[in-house]
Amino acid sequence: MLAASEVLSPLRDGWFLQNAWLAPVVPTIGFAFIILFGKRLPKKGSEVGVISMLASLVLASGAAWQWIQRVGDAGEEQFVSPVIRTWTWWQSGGMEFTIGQHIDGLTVVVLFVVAFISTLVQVYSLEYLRGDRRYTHFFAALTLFSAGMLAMVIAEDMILFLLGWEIMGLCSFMLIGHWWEDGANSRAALKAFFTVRTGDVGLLVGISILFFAANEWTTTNLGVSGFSIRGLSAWALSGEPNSTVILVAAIALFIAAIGKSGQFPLHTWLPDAMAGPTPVSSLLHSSTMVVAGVFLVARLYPVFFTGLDILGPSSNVIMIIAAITIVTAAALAFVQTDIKRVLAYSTVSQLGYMMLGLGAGAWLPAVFHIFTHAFFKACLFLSAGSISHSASHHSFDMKKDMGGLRKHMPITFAAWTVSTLALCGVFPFSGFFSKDEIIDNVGGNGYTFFMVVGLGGAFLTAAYMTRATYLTFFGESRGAAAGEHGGDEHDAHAHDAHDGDNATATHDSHDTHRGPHESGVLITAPIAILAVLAIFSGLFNATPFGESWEYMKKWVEPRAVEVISESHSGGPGEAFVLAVPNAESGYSDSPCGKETPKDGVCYAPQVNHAKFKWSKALLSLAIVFAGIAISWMLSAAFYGRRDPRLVGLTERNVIARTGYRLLANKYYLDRLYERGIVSAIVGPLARSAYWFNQQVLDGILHAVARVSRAAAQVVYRDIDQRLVDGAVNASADVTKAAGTTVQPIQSGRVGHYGALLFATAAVAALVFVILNT
Amino acid sequence: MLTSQFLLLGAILFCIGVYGVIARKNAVLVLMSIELILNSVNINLLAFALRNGSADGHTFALYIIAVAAAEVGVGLALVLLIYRNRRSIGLDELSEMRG
Amino acid sequence: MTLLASSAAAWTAPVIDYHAIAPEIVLAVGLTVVLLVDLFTSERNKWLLSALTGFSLLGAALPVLTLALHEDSVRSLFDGRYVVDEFSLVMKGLFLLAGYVIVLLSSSHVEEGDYWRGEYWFLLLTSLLGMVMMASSRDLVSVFVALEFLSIPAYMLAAWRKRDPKSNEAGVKYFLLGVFASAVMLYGMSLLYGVANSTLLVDISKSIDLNGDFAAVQALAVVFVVVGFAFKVSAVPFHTWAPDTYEGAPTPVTAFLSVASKAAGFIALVVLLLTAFPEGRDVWQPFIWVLSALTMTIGNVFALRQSNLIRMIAYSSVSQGGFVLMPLAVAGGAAGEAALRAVVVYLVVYAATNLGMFGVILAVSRKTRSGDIASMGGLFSYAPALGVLLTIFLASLAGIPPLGGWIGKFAAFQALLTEATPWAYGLAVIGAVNSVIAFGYYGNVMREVWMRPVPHGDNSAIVTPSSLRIALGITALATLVFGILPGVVLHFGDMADLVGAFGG
Amino acid sequence: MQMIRDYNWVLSVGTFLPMLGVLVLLVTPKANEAAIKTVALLTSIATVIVGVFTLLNFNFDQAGSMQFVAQTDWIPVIKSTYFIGLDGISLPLYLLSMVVTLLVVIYSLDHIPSPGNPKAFFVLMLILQTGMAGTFIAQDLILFFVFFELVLLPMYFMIGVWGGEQRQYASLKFFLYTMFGSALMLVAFLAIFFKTGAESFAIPYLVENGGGIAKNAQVWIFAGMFIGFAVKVPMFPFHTWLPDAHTQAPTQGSVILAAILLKLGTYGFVRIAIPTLPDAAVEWAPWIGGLAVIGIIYGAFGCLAQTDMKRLIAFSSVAHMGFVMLGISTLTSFGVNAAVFGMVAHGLITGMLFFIAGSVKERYHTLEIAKLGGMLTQVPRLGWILGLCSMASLGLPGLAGFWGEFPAILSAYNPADGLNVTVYRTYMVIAALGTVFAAAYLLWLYQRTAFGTPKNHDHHDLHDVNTYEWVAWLPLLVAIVAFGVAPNLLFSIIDPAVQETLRAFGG
Repeated sequence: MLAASEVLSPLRDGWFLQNAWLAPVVPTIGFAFIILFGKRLPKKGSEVGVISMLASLVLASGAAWQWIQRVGDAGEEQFVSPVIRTWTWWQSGGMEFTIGQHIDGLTVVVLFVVAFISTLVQVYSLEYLRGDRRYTHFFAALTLFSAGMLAMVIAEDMILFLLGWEIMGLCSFMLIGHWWEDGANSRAALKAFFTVRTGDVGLLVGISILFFAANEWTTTNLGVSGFSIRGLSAWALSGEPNSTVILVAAIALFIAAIGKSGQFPLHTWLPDAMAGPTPVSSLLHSSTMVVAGVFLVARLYPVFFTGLDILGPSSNVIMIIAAITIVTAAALAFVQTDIKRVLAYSTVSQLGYMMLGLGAGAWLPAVFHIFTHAFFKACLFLSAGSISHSASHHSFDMKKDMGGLRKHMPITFAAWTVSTLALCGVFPFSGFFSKDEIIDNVGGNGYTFFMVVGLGGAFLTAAYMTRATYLTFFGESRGAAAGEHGGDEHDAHAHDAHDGDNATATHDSHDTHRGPHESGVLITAPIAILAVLAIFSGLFNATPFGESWEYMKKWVEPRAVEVISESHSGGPGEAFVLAVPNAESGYSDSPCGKETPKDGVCYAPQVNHAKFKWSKALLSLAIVFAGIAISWMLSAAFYGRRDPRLVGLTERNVIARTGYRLLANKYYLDRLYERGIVSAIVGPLARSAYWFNQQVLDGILHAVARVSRAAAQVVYRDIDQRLVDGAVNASADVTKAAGTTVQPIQSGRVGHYGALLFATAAVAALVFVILNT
Repeated sequence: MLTSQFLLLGAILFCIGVYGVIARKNAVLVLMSIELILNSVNINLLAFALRNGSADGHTFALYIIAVAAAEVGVGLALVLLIYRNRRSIGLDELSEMRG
Repeated sequence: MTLLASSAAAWTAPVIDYHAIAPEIVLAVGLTVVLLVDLFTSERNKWLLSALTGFSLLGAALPVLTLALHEDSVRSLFDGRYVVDEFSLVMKGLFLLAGYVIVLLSSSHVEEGDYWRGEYWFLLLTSLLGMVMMASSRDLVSVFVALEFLSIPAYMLAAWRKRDPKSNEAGVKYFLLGVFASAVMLYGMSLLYGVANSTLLVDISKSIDLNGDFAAVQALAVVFVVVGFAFKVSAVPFHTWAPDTYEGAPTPVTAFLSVASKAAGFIALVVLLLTAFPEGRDVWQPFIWVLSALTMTIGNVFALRQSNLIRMIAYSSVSQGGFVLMPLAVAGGAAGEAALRAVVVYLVVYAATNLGMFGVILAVSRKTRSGDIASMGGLFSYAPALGVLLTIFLASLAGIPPLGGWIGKFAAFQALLTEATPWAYGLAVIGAVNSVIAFGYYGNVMREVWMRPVPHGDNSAIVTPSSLRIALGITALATLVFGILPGVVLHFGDMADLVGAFGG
Repeated sequence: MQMIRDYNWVLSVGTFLPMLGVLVLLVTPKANEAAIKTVALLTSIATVIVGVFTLLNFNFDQAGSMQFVAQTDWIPVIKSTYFIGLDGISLPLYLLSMVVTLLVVIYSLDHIPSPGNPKAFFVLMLILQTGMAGTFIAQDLILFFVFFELVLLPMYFMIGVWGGEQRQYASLKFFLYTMFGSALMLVAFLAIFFKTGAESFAIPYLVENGGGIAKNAQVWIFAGMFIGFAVKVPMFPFHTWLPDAHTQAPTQGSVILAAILLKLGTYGFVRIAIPTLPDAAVEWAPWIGGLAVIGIIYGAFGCLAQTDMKRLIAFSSVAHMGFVMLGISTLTSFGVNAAVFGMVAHGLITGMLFFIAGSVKERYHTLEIAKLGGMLTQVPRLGWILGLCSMASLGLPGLAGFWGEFPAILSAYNPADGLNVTVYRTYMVIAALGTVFAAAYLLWLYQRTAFGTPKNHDHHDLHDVNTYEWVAWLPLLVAIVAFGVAPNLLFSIIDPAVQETLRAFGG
C-alpha cells in the first residue's frame, strides 16, 4: 500500500530528454554534408563524421543523465513514463500517423552505447583507413549507419523503426562491400543484405498484422495509432488481443529478429560479412547493428510476452532458436583460422544469449548484456584490426600470420585479454555480471535445460577464446608476424586497404618494413577506453553486491505497474502526461502480463528476478575456468610444442578424427546435431529437419538465388515469351491466315462474283422467307 | 385474271436470266441474260399493274425499258472496248486483278 | 382501257417548285454547257472545262444553302415522289462539295493524262446529278432512275483509260455486276409494287408488315432490294467488284466511287429501310447485322494482305462500309433517328478523310508512278507536309481521336448501343475488335511513311499543283475540325430528319 | 461532390499551352535546330510555370473536391461536355506530367536520338504532354477518351522512328495492344452512358448514378473498362507490350512511358472504373488483386531472367504496378492512397532509372549487364545515382518507393467490406515476398553493373554525368528523397480526394 503523496511526485524532463530526437538528426545532416562536400574538406569529410558522432554522443549522454534524474524523482512503484514527442508524418484513410521519439530506459541505454561506440570506431577508422580510396564514402556510410540506428532506437512508431532498420541494412550492404573491386566482398554484401531482407518480410507482415489488430483499441483507449510502440505494448497486455493473431505477429517479428541478429538458421551471412573493413565489423557486425534484432524483441517485449507466452510452462520458439544458436555458433568458432570469423561466430552465440534471456523472461539481464557485450566485443574486433594493421600485413589468419604478438603490441594484448575474460564471463569482468545473470535467471524461471545449454555455451566460449588468444599472442611468431613479407594475400589486401594516393603507398611500405609493432594512438586509444569499460561496465548492475548496485534495474527496467491514462496524445512537442497510478496496484504483485488490468493499462509485463547465489555463480565460474584450462593445454600442446601425441592425432585416432571432422565441417556438425538432439526429441521431424539444415546452412541465399533464377528463366522464356507473348503474336498470324483462307472469294472472275452475289441473295431470301412464314 | 401465270412466267424468265449471267462466259450473252431479267421484271410490273388497276406499273415498266436501252448501249460499248484491246470477249480472261 | 382513260381525265399538270429543284437544274445546265464548250474549244483552252465544272457544282450548292436557310424546310413535289427535306439537303450539300473536291483532285491529273477531258467532266457532273436526285427520291421509280443516272456514267468513268486493259476490266466488271445487281433489285421492287400497289415509299411502308398471305413475297422483295443497294455500298459478300474496279479505274475516279457513289448507295438504303420497310425490320435488321459483321471483318482481313495501296484502300473502304451499316442493324425502332444521324455523320467524315487521303496518294504518285505501299517509303523524310497529312488521314480512318474518324465510329457505336440488346453489344464488340485490326494496315502505311527508307533513295521533292493543295487543305481542315469540335458534324446529322421515316 | 470554379481557365491553359508550342514549332524551319530547341524548352517551362500557378492556387483544405472546374458545351448532341477539374488525385499526376516533360526536353537538348530531326521529336513530345495532362483533368468520359487516345500516335512514332532495332515491331505492338483496350473501353463507356439513362458523360454524374445499374450489367461494363485500363497499366496477362516498347523506345520515350503513360491506366481505375461501378468493383477486386500479386512475383522473375539492363527495368515496372494495383484492389482509402502515391513514386524512380539506362547506353554503347561493370570506378556519380535509384526502387524506407509499397502491402491485410479477408492476407504475404525479390534483382543488377572491375577498355566517350543530365535529373532525385522523408507532402493532398472517391465503399 502506498500513500498518494509518494506516488504523486512529478517527473522531471530536461532539454536533453525533450530533444533526444536530435541524436539521429545530427548524423543525418552530417552524412548529407559529407556526401556533398566531403571530398573538398581537408580531412576528406572524416572530421564531419567524428564531430557529428560526438554531438550525438553528447545528446545521448545528456539524455541518459536526465533520464536517471527522472527516474530518481519517481517513487519506488511509480511508472516512469517515457518522454514522448510526436509530429504528424503522414495520413491515410483519414488517420494521421506520427513520427516521433519514445525515450525510456531501454532507449537511453542503447542510444548511449550506439553513440559511444560509433564515436570510438570513427576515431579508430581515421587511422585504420587512412588513404583508402573511398575514405570519404566510408565515413559517409558509417555516419548514415549511426543515424539509422539511432533513429531506430528512439523510434516512437514502428514505421520509423522500420526506416532505421532498413537504413542500417543498406549501410551494412555498402560497408561490407566497401572494397567491392573484389567480387567476394560484393557477393558477401549482397548475401548479407538479401538474407536480412528475407527476414524483413517478417517485419513488414508483423507490423501490418499488429497495426490492424491493435489500431482500433489504441486509438480509442490511448489516442495513438496502431503503429505506436507504447500503444502496442499496452494493447498486448490489455487482454484484448486474439491469441492467434498476436502469436502470428510475434513469430513474424521474431523472424525479422533472426535475420538481423544472425540467429540460427539465418546466421550464415554474419561470418561472411567480415569481408568488410574491421571497424565495420566491430561497429555494425558485433556491437550495434546486429543487436537490432534483440532490441526489437526487447522493445516490443509485451507483444512477445503475450504472443509467445513467455514465462509460460513450455519453452518458446525464442529460447529454442537461441539455444541452438549458442551451441552451434560456439562450436563453429573452434574451426576458424580467421580471427575475425572466430569473433563473428562468438558474436552470433552471444546474441543467442541475449535472445535466450529475452525468451526466458530475463529482460533486464539481456538488455544489460547488450550493454556490456557491445564494449568488449567492439574492443576485441578493434584489437584484431590493430593486429592486422600493424603486425600481420592486413592478414587475419591466426595460424599463418600471427603468434607471439604479446611482446610486440602490449596495449592490444592487454585489451584483448581483459575483453576475452569479460567475454568468457570471468569475475569481476563485465561479461560475468550480464551473462551469468542471464543463465541464472533462465534457471530461475524454471527452464533448467536451457540453463544447462547456457552453461555449456559458456564452457565452449571460454575454450575457443582461449584457443584464439593462444594462437594470436603466444607461441612463436609465424608468417607476417615474424616479419616475413606476406605473399600475394598481403598485396591483394594492400590493394584493398591502401589504394591510390602516394601517402598511403609510403605509409604502407613503412609499416611493412618495420615488422610487427604497436599501432598508433588513434587506434590504441579507443581500444584502451573500450577495455576499461570491458572491465568496469559490469558494475552498472552488479547483482552480487546487493540491491544497491542494481542501477540498471532501477533506471532501465520499466516498472510493471498498472497506469490510469488520461491523455496520451502527444501532440507536436507536447510531452506525454500520465496520471496517478492507482494506489491499489502494488509492485511485487502487479497484475501486468498475468491478468487483464482492471482499470488502466500496463506498459510492461511483470518479470521475476532470480536471487543471486554465490554457489551458482561459482559453478559457472568453475565451468568457465575449466574451459580455459583445457583449451589452453590443448592449444599449447597442439600448436605450441607440436606434441607428437597430439599432432596428427586426427589421422590416427578414430574418435579424435571424427570429432575433428565434426567441427571442421559444419555439415557434420549439423548431422551430429540432427542425430543427437533432434531425433532424440522430435524423432518424426528429424528427416525434415535434416533436409532443412542441409538446404538452409548450405547457404540459404545461394539456394534461393539459384532456384529463383532458374524459375525466372522458365517463367520468362517459356511462359512470358512463348505463352503469353506467343498468344499475342499468334492472334496476328491467325488474322493473316484467315485472309489467305477466304482469298478464293476474290477470284477476279465476273462469273464467280455474280454467282456469289446471287447465291447470297437467294440464301438470305430463303432464310428470311422461311423465318417469316 | 391470270396474274399468277404472268408472275410464274416472270419468275422463270428471271431464273433463266440469272442462270445466263452466272453460267455464260461470253459478255454479249451475259448482257442478253440481264435483259431477260429486266423483262421478267417488266412482266411482273405489268401483271401487277393490271391486277391492281393502277398506272404506276406501266410507268415503271416504261422507265425500265428506257434505262435498259441505255445500259445496253454502254454495255456494248464496253464489250467493243475490250474486244479492241484483247481480241476476245471472254469474261474469264478478265481476271488480271484478283486477291 | 377505261382505266387509262380515267387516269388521263384526272391528269393535271403538277405545280413544280423550281426553288426546290434548283440544284438539279443548275447541274443540268452546267453539264450541257460543259458539253457544248467542249465541242467548241481548242485543246489549249480545255482547262476551262474543269473550271466550269467546279463553278456549276458551287453554283448548285448555292440553292441548297438557300433552301436550308428557308424556313419551310420540307418541300414535296410530284405528290411525294420527290421530297426536299433537311436530310436530302445535307446529302446534296455533301455530294456537291465532295464533287468539288474531286474536281480539284482530278483537274491536274486529267490535264496531264491524255484523257477525253470534256467527256470526263460531263460524266462526272451527270453522275453527281444522279446522286443529288437520289437524295430526294421517295418513290421506287425515282430511286431507280436516280440510281441508274449515277451508275451508268460511273461505269464509263471506271473504264476511262480506254487503252489500259486494267481499266477496261474494271469497267466491265463494275458494269456487269452493277447491272445484274440492279436487275435483282428491280425484281424485288416489282414484287414490292405488287404487294403495295404503289411505288410511293410511304405507301409501301403501310403494307409491308410481314404478315398476311404475302409475307413470304414481302420478305423476298425486301431482301432483293437490300441486296441491290448492298452491292452499291460494296457490303461483303457483294463487294467483290470494288477492289478490282478501284484498282483498275483512274485514281480520281476511284476516289469518286469510293466516296460519292458509296454515299449515294447508303442514303438510298437508309431511305428505303426507314421510310419503306420500317415494319419489315425483322427481315432486314438481322440481314444487315450479318452483312455489317462480315463487311468489317472480311474487308479488314483482305486489306491486311494487300501490297497495292489502292487495293488496300479499296478493302479499307469496304470495311468502313461495315461500320456505316452497323447502326442500321438496330435502326427501325427507337434507334432509328440515332442510326440515321450516325450514317450521315459517318458519311460526311468519311468523305472528307478519304478524299484527303486520295489527294495525298495522287500527289505522291505524280512522283513515284507506282501503286505499291512500299512506294510511300520515307515520305516523311522528303515531303514532311504530305507525310503528316497522310498520317492524319490514316489515323482518322483508324478512328483515333482527335481526328474526324473517331466521331464517325463513336456515333455508329452510340447508335448501335441505344438498343441495349445482346445482339447490339455483340456487333459493337466485333466492331471494336475490327477497329483495332484496321490499324494493322493503316499503321503499316504510316510505318512506310515514317520509319522506312526511301525506295531507290531519290529524295527529289514533290511538286503539288495548287488545286491539289487546296483540296488537301479543305479535307485536312475538315478532318481536324470534325474531330476536335464534333458538334459541327453531329449537328448536320441532328438536323437531317427524314420525312416519312419514324412514322412522321 | 463540391465544385470550386475559381481560376477555371488555368487548367485549359496548362493543358493546351504545349499545342501552342507545336504550332510555333511547325512554322520554325527544320534546319534551325537551335530555335527549335529553344521553342520546345520555353514551351515546357511556360507549361510548368502554369502548373506551379495551379499548385499555388490549389485549395489544399478542400483537396477532396474538384477545383478549377470549367464546364462548357462541347458535343451537345451526345450530351458530352468540355468538363475539366482537378482534385487531390489528379493534381500530383497532372504536375508530374508537366515536370517530366520539361525534364525530358532538357535532357533531349543534347541527346536527340538518331535519326535526329528534333523538330518532329519535340512536336510529338509536346502533343504527348497535352494528351497526358488532359487525361488527368478530364471529368467527362468522352473527353477522357479523346485525351487517352491522343497519347497513342505520338508515342507510336516516338518508338517507331527513334527507337532501337526492333522498333517497328515494338511500336506496332504497343499501338495495337492499347487500341484494343481502348476500343472495348469506349464500348463500356457508352454502355454505362445508356445504362444511367443516357443523361450525361460527366464522371460526377455517373458516380452518382452508376451504382443504380444492375450488378450483372455492372460486371460486364467493368470488364470492358478493365481491359482498357489493364492493358495500359499493364497488368499481368496484358503486359507483353511493355518490355518491347520500353526496350526499343528512345530514352525519352521510355521515361515518359514509365513516368506518365502507365499511370493513365491506374488513374482510370481510381477515377472512373471503381467509383462509377461500385458493385462490379467489389466483384472484380479479388481478381484484380490476384493478377496484381501474380504481376509482382512474375515481374520479379522476369527481371531476374534479364540480361539487358533496360529490359530489366521495364519488367520491374510490371512488378511495381502490381503493388499499385494491389492497393487499388483493396478498395480501401488506405490502399488507394498507397496506390496513388505509388504511381507518383514509380513515375519518379523508374523514370529516373530509364534516364540512367539511356546515359549508360550512350557511354558504353551496350546495355548488356554482362558487358557492364565497374561503373563506380569509371563514372562514379552515375554509379551512385543508379545506386540511389535502385534503393528507392526496392522500397527502402526514407525514399519515395517505400510509401507506395509498404502501405499497399499493409492495406491488403484488411480490404473493404465484402472482400474475402483470407484471400487478401495471402496476397499480402506474397506481395511482401515480392519485396525480397525486388531487392534481389535490383541489387544483383547493381552489383554487376556498378561494382567489380570495368569490363570495357575504350574510355574515349566515357564521361561522368554532364550538366544537362544534372539539370534534368536533380529535380527527380530531390523529389525521390523529399517524398520519402516527408510523405505527407503527397498523402495530405491525396487522402481527402481518395476518401471522396471511395464514398461508395464507406471510405
